[in-house]
Amino acid sequence: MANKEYAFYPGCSSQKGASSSNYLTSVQTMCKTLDISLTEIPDWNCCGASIGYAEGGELPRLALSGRNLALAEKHLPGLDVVATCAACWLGTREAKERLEHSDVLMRDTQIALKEAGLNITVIPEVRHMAEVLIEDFGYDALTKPVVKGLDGLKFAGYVGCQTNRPFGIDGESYENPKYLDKLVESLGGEAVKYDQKVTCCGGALAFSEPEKAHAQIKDIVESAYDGGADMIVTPCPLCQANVELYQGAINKKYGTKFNIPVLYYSQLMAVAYGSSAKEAALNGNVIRAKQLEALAGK
Amino acid sequence: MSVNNTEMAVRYKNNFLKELEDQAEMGEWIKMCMQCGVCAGSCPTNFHPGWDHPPQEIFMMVRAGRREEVLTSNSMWMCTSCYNCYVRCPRKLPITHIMHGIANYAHRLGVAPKLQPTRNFGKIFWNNAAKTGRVNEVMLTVDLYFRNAEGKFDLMGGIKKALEMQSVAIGLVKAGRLNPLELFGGHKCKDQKGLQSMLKKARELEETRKALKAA
Amino acid sequence: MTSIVATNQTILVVGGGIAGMTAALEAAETGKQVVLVEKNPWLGGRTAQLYRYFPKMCHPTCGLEINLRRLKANPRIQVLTMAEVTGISGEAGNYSVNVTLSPRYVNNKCTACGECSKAVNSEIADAFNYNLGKVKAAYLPHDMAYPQRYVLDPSIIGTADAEAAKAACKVGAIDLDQQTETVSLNAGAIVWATGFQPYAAEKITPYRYGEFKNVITNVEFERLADPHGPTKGKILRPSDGKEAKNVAFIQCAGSRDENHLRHCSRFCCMASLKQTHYVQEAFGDEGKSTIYYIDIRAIDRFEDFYQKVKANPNVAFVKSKVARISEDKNGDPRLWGVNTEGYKRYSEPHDLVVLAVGMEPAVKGMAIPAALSEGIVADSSGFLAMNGNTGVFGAGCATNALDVNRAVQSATAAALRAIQVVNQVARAEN
Amino acid sequence: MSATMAEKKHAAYICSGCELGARLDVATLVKTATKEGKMQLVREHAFLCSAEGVAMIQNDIDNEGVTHAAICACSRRAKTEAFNFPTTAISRGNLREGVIWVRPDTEEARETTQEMAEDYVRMACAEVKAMTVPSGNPNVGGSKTLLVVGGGVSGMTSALEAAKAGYKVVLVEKTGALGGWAAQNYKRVPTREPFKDPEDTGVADMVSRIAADANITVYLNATLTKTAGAPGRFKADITVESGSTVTEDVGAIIQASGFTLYDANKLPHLGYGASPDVVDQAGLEALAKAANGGVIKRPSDGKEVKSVVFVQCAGQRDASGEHLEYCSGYCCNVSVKQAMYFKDANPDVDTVVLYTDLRLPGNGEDFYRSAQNKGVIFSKGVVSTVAASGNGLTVNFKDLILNEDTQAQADLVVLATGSVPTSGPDLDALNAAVVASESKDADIKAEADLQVEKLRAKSVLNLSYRQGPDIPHFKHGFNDSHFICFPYETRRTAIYAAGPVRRPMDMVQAREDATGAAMKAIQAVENAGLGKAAHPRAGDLSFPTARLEGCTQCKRCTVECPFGAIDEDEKRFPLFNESRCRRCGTCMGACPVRVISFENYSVNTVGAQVKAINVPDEFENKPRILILACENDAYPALDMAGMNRHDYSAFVRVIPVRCLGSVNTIWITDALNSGFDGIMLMGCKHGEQYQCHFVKGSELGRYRLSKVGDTLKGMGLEPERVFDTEVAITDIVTLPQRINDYAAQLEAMGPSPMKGF
Repeated sequence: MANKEYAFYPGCSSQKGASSSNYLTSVQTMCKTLDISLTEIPDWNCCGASIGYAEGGELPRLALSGRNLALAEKHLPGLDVVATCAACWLGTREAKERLEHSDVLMRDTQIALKEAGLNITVIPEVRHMAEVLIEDFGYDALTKPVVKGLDGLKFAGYVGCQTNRPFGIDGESYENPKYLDKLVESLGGEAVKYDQKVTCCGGALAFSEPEKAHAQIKDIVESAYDGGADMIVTPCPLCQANVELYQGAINKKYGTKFNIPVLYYSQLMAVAYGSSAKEAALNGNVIRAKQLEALAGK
Repeated sequence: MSVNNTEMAVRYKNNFLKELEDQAEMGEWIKMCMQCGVCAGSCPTNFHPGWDHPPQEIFMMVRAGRREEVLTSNSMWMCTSCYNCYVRCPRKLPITHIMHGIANYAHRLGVAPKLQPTRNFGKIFWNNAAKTGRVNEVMLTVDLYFRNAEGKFDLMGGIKKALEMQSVAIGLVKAGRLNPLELFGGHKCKDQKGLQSMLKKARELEETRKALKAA
Repeated sequence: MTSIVATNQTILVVGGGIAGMTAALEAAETGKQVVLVEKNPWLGGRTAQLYRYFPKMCHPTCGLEINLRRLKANPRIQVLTMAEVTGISGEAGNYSVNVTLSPRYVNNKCTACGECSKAVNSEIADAFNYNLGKVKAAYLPHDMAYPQRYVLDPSIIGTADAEAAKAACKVGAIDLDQQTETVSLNAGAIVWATGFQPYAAEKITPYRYGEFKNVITNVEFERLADPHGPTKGKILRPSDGKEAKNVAFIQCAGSRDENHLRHCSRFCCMASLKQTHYVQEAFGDEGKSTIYYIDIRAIDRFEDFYQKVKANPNVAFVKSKVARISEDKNGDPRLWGVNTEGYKRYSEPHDLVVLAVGMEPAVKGMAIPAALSEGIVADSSGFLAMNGNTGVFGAGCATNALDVNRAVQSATAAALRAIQVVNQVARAEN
Repeated sequence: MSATMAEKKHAAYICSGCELGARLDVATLVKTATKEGKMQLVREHAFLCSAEGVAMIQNDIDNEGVTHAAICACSRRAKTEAFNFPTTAISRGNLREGVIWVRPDTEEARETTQEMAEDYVRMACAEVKAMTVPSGNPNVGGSKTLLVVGGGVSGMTSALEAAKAGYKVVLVEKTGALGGWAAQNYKRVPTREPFKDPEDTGVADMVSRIAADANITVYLNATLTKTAGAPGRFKADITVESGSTVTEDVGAIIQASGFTLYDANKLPHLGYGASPDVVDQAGLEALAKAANGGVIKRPSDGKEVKSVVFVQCAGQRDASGEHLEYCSGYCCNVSVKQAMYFKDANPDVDTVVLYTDLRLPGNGEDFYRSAQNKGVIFSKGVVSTVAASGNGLTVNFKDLILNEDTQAQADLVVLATGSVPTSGPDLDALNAAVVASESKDADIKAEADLQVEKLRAKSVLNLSYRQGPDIPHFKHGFNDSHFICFPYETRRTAIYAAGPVRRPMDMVQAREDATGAAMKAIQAVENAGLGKAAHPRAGDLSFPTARLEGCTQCKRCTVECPFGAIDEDEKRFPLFNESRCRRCGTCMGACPVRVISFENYSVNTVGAQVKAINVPDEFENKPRILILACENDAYPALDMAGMNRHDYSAFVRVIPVRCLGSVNTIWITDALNSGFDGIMLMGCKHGEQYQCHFVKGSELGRYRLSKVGDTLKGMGLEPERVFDTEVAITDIVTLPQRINDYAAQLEAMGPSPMKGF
C-alpha cells in the first residue's frame, strides 16, 4: 500500500520520445522515493492546450478535458487527478470549474461524452504535481529523503505562467511565488533572487512568432545569470523547452553566450534523493547540467 | 479621420457587443470593462512591436461598433496565455479567454488575418491533437515548417526553416526527446471511434447553439 | 478602578477620531452626558496623522486644538483612552456596555515633564508615524496628544527600564502595577465612529509594497512631509535617504478593484492631488509628480483644486492603472503600463512611488455585537448601514468612504440621532 | 456668581514642580507676586496640579474668600482638568512651556530666565485683577422652535429629525407642495445594498410623516419677508400667497433653499433649444415619470426612444469661466440611473454615457457595474456639438480612448447640466450697490437703486441685519462653510445652510447634511437660552458690553463684526445682539475709543499686562519684545516649541489674544511708549485660504494694525518695531527661529528711543 495514490495525467509531451519525456522519467524516480503511486488515466487524451482555442472552440475543448475526467472517475474513482504539465493541469482544472459553474455547458458536454460511452457524475480534484508535493507532503517531508544535498548549487526558480496564474499554489502571490525556491532550499540548494521569475516564456508563440518569444526568453535567462544562478529549475514542460532550446538562437541573434541548464524540480529531487543521473533523466537535457551529473555520479 | 455614414450608423450601438456576447466565448464580459488599462500593461507582448490593440482598447472598439477592425485585428492572436491580465483585472474579467473567444470567432467567420502565424499554428496544433487524441510532435513540426500559411505543402520553405532549427532538432534527438519515427504514426488514443464522434457531436452542438443565438 | 458616571440618558461614543470627537462634542455642547471611548492612548485619530488638509492646505492640528479646547472646557464628556468596547447588551434607550481598559502605567498625576522618557533606554516602533521611526518606550505619542500624559510600552514592564522610568518620575505618576480592567456602564444611545484603516498595500502584489523599499503608501507619505515626522519633513526615500524629487502616485491602489476593495474610497484622488503640493513645496520646480489614474474624482468644489494642480507644469497625469512595478538596480521603482488615452506604452522609473491606498472600514471583520446587529448591518464593503429602529448609529468613515469634511457632517448627524433616543428616554422618565 | 469690588480677594499660586524650583528662584517670584503683583495671598507649592495642590486652592476659595487667582505654573493649555475653578477668576502664568522650557539650563541664562519668569508672574497678577467671572448674557431668548426654509428633501429631513428630537419646527416652502427637486424625479439613486437599481424617491413618505407630525407647522406658497432678532429670539415674518403675513418666534434657522439646474439654454452648441429631443436631467425625469416604467417616448414626435446619449459635465467643470467651474458631484450617478430607466424598460435601447471622469464615489461603483451589466455603454469622450440630423440627433465628440473624432446617432440626448444654488444675493455686490445708491450722480443712483432692488429680490432670509439680508456666500455662490473640521460654521450665528445650497450634493448627502444642520440648530437654541457662546468659543459666558456714553458712533464695530452681530439702534449707537456674538473681540479691537469690553477679556486685561512688564531702561542685554499671539494657533505653537525644548530669546513676553482681530492699537502704542523695542503680532493666515477661526478676524486685525506705521512715525520710531507674522499651529520649529531673527534685527537697530521716558 503506497503512501499516496493519484490518478495520473502525464500529457502528450511526457510520452516516450516526446519533448518532456525526461520530465516523466524523473517524476517516476522521485515518486518511487516518496512512495507515491501514480496510476495513469486509461486512454487519456490531449487537453487541447491553451492554443487550442483557435480551431477547437469552447465545447470540443471541454469535451476533451471532460473525457479525461470521466475516464478518471470511471476507472480510478475517488482519486485526485494529478498532472505534471502546467498546460494539462490548467486546461483540465479550468474545464472542471466551467462545467461545475454552467449547467448548459455541462449538459452539452455530457451529450458529447455519451458518444464515447462516458459521463460525468462527480468531477475529481485536478492538481499539479508541485501542488501535491507541497500540500500533501510539505517541505520537511520532502527534505527527509535527501541523501545528496544540493549544497553550493545556485538555482533560479523559474515559475513561469500556468502553474502560477490564474490558479497557482495556495497562499502564493502571482508576482513572487516562493514555492519553487522553498523546494530548492529543502533540497539543500540555494534559490537566487532574480526578477523574471514569473515572466512568460512566450508559450506557443515560440513556434509561431519565435522572435517575440526569444526576446522574453532572453530577459529570463539574462536575469537568471545576473542573479548568479548555475541552473534554472521549472515545473512546466513548455517553459523548460522554450528556455532551454532557444538559447543558441538567442546567442546568434543577440550575441549573448547563454548556456545555462534548465531542469525540472523532479530532476533535482531525484538527484538529491540519491538516484543516478540516468534515473534523474539528466541525459534528457540538451544543455547538460554537469554539476548535477557530477553530484549524481558521486 | 472620416468614416462613411453607413458605418457611422452602427457606431456606439449595442449590435456588435451583443453579437460577441452570443458568438464569442466569454463575450458577455466585454461590457464590464472600465478602461483602466491594467491588462494592456500586463501583457508581455504589449512591449513588443507590431501589436495593434491591447485588450482594453479592443473592448472599447467593440462598444464603438468597429466590427471589421476588431475581427481582422491581429491583436487577439498575440496572446501567450500567460494570464497576467486575467489575474490583475479589477473587474475580474477573464480577459485571456475573452481574447481567445474573439479570435476563435474571427477565425470561424474566416475574417481573421490570413497570414497570422499563431492562427496558423493554432489550427495545425488542434488538428494534430484531434486527429488521434494525442499530439504528434514530429508531425506538428513538419506541418508547421513544411506548410505555408494557406496550408499548402512548401518543401523549400520547409527545408529552410528546418535548417534554421537543425541544431535544436539534433539536440532533442540526442536527448531522446524527439523521435523521427513518429513521422510514421506515433502515440494515439485507443478509442478512436468514441473520441472522434465525441468531438463531432461537440462541434455540432456548439454550432447549433451559436446559430440559434444569431437567429 | 476607573469610575464612570453614566445612565441610560448617556451617549456612548466609540472612537476618538475626528468623527467620534465631533459627535461627542456636539452632543455635550447640547447638554448631554457623553462617554468617549478611544483605543489609542490619545485622541484625534487618523486626521491627527495628516500633515495638511485638502483643499485648503491647512493643518489638521489647528482644528484638533479647537476640538481639544472644547473638550477640556466641557465637564459633560468623560474620555476613556486605551479603551475598547468588549460587550454590548440591551436595547435602544437602555444599553449596558463593557469597556476594557489597557494599562498606560501612568496615572493622572503625570505632568508630561518628560523625565521618564529620558530615563528609559529601549525604543519601540513609532506608531504615530506609521512605524517609519522609533520612539522611547516611555513616550508622549505626539505633541498634541490628549490626555497630555506619557505612556509606558508594555514591552518594558518588568524590566530595569520600567524601574528607571518610575524612579525618574518625581510626582509618582508611574504605576507599574496597573492591570487591564473591564468596566461596565449604561448608555441610552451609542455612536459607532471607529473610522477606517488604510488598505493593506502588501495585498496588491504587483506593486511589491513591503518588498521594494521605495514603494510607500499615501498615509506614510503624509508623515514624510510633516516637519514633525520621522524625516523632519524632508521627502527622503526609504531605501537610501535620497531626496525623492520624482514621485509617482498610483490611484485606486486597492480601491475600485474586486480583488481588493469593491468601492471607491473617494478621498484618495484629492489626497494625491494635495500631496503633489508637498513635492512642489519641498523641491520647487525640481519636484516632479506623476499621477496614474482611472478617473480623477475631484468632486464638487474640489474641482477648483484639481484644475490648479493640472495647471502646474510639474505635475503630469496618466490615465492608466499601473500594471506592475519592477525595481531598477539603483533602487528606482519602475512603473509598467499603458496610457489608455490613445494607447501609449510606458516603462517609467521614479524616485519614489506613493500608493494611494483606499479605506477599509475599521469595523470590517470586527464582530458586531448582537445588540448592534439588530439595528446596524455591514454592507458589501463592510461599512455600517442603518437598519430600522435602533439606538446605535454609525458615524464618519465607519459608515462610508468619506473625506474629513463629510465625516464631520456624518458625525454631527449621528449626534442628533443619538440625542433623539436619549431625549425619548428623558421624556418617558419625566 | 459675579464678584463685586467689595468682596474681591486676589491670590497667587506659584508652582515649583517640573524643575521650576530648580531652574527659578521661586522665593523671589513669591516676593514679586506679593509686592509688585499686590496679591493678598501668595502660596508656593511643589506640585500644584496634584490633588493636594488643587485642594489647597479650593480651600482658599471656600474658606479664605479668594475670588481671583493667578496660577503661575504651566501653560493655560496644560492641566486644565486640575486647575478648574468655575466660580473664580483665573489667570495662568506660563512659567514652564513659556519660560524654562524655551531657555537653556545654563548659568549665563539663569538671570534672564528669572527676569522672564518674574514678568510672567507680574502679568498673571495684573491680568487677573482686571478680570471678573462672566455671568452670562442676560439678553437671552426663550424660543426653541426651529425655522426651516425650503421644503425639499433637505428641508423636510431637517424638520423631521428635529421634530423627532422633540423640537417644534416651522417649515416654509415657496411652492405649493413639499418635495423640491426629488419630487420631480421618477426614482432616485439607490441608497443601500445592493446599490444595483433605482429606488423610490421616498418623497411621498416624508410628506405624509410631516403632515402627521404635531411638532411641524408647514407654510406652503410662503416666503420669508423679514427676519429680525437673534438666536433664541428671532422674529420671522412669513408671507403667504394671499399676502397675509404671520410672525413666528423661532430660535434658530436652517436654510435649505436648494438649487436649480444650470440653464441649458446657455448651451446651444449642445443642441438645447434647437431640438426638443435634447433635454436636461429634469426633462428626462419628466419623460420617465410620464412613461412610468413603460418605454420612454421622445418629445418631438412621441416615437419610442431607441437610442439615447448622455452628455456629462454639460456646462460644468468649465475652465473658460463662461459656464460652471465646479463639478456638481451627483450628475454621474443620475445619468447612470436615467440610463437604467431605458434599459429596465427595454434592454435593446442603446444607451451611451459620454464622460471625461466618471465620478461615482463609495458604493456608486456598484451602481456603475450594475449599469454596465445592463448594457449601458460608457465612453470617455468630450462632446463638441449636438446637431439635428434627419430624423434624429448626431453627437459629435472625441473618443479619448480610441483617440479619434467621431460621432454617435441618437433619438434623444440628455445634458447633465449640474446645479446652481438658491443662496440669495452676493452681499458684497449688494453692499457695493447700496453705497453707490447714495451717490449724488442721478444716473449712478438710479442704476444702483435698480441693482439693489434686483439683488434684494433674490433674498431668501431677508434678515434685518446691518450687514445684509442673507448669509455671505463662500465660493461659486454657495453658502458653504470654509472650514474642513467645522463644516457648519456659517458667518451668521444659529443660521445653518443645509443641502445643495451649501455645496453640490446628492440626496444621500443632503439628508446627512440636513440632519447635521438640525443638530447644530438645536444646539444653538439650547445655548442661546443659557446665554452661552456658539463655536468656536462654545460655552463661553462672556459677552461684549459698551460704555455708550463714550461712543463716537464711528460704526467700526458694526462694520467689522465678522458675524454681523451688531446693528444700530434708532439713536445710531451700536446695538449688540449678544447671542449672535462669537466672542472674538474684533469689535473691541476696532473701537478707537475703547468702550467695548468683555468681563474676562478687555482692553484692560491685556493693557494691564503690558504695563506690568518690567522694561529696563538700559538696552544692553535687556531689550524687550512684546508678542501678541493668537490663542488658537500661535500660542499652541509656542507651547509646543517649549515641549520640544526649542529655545528662543529671553527678551520676549507673550500675551495670548482671542484673535488678532481683537488687538486694539492702544496696546501697541502703550507698549512702545513704555520702551518696548519691538512688537510681534502673531495671527492666522488670511485671504482666500484663511485659517482664522473667526473668518475675518485676523484679516481685519492686520488691516487695522498696518496703520500703526503713522503712529510709529509720529513717535519717531522705525516701522520694523512692529512686525506682523503669519503663524500656523505647526510652525513649532520655525517660530522660535523667527523670534530669534527678529530679536537679532532689533539688537542691530539699537534701543527704542522711547526707553526711559
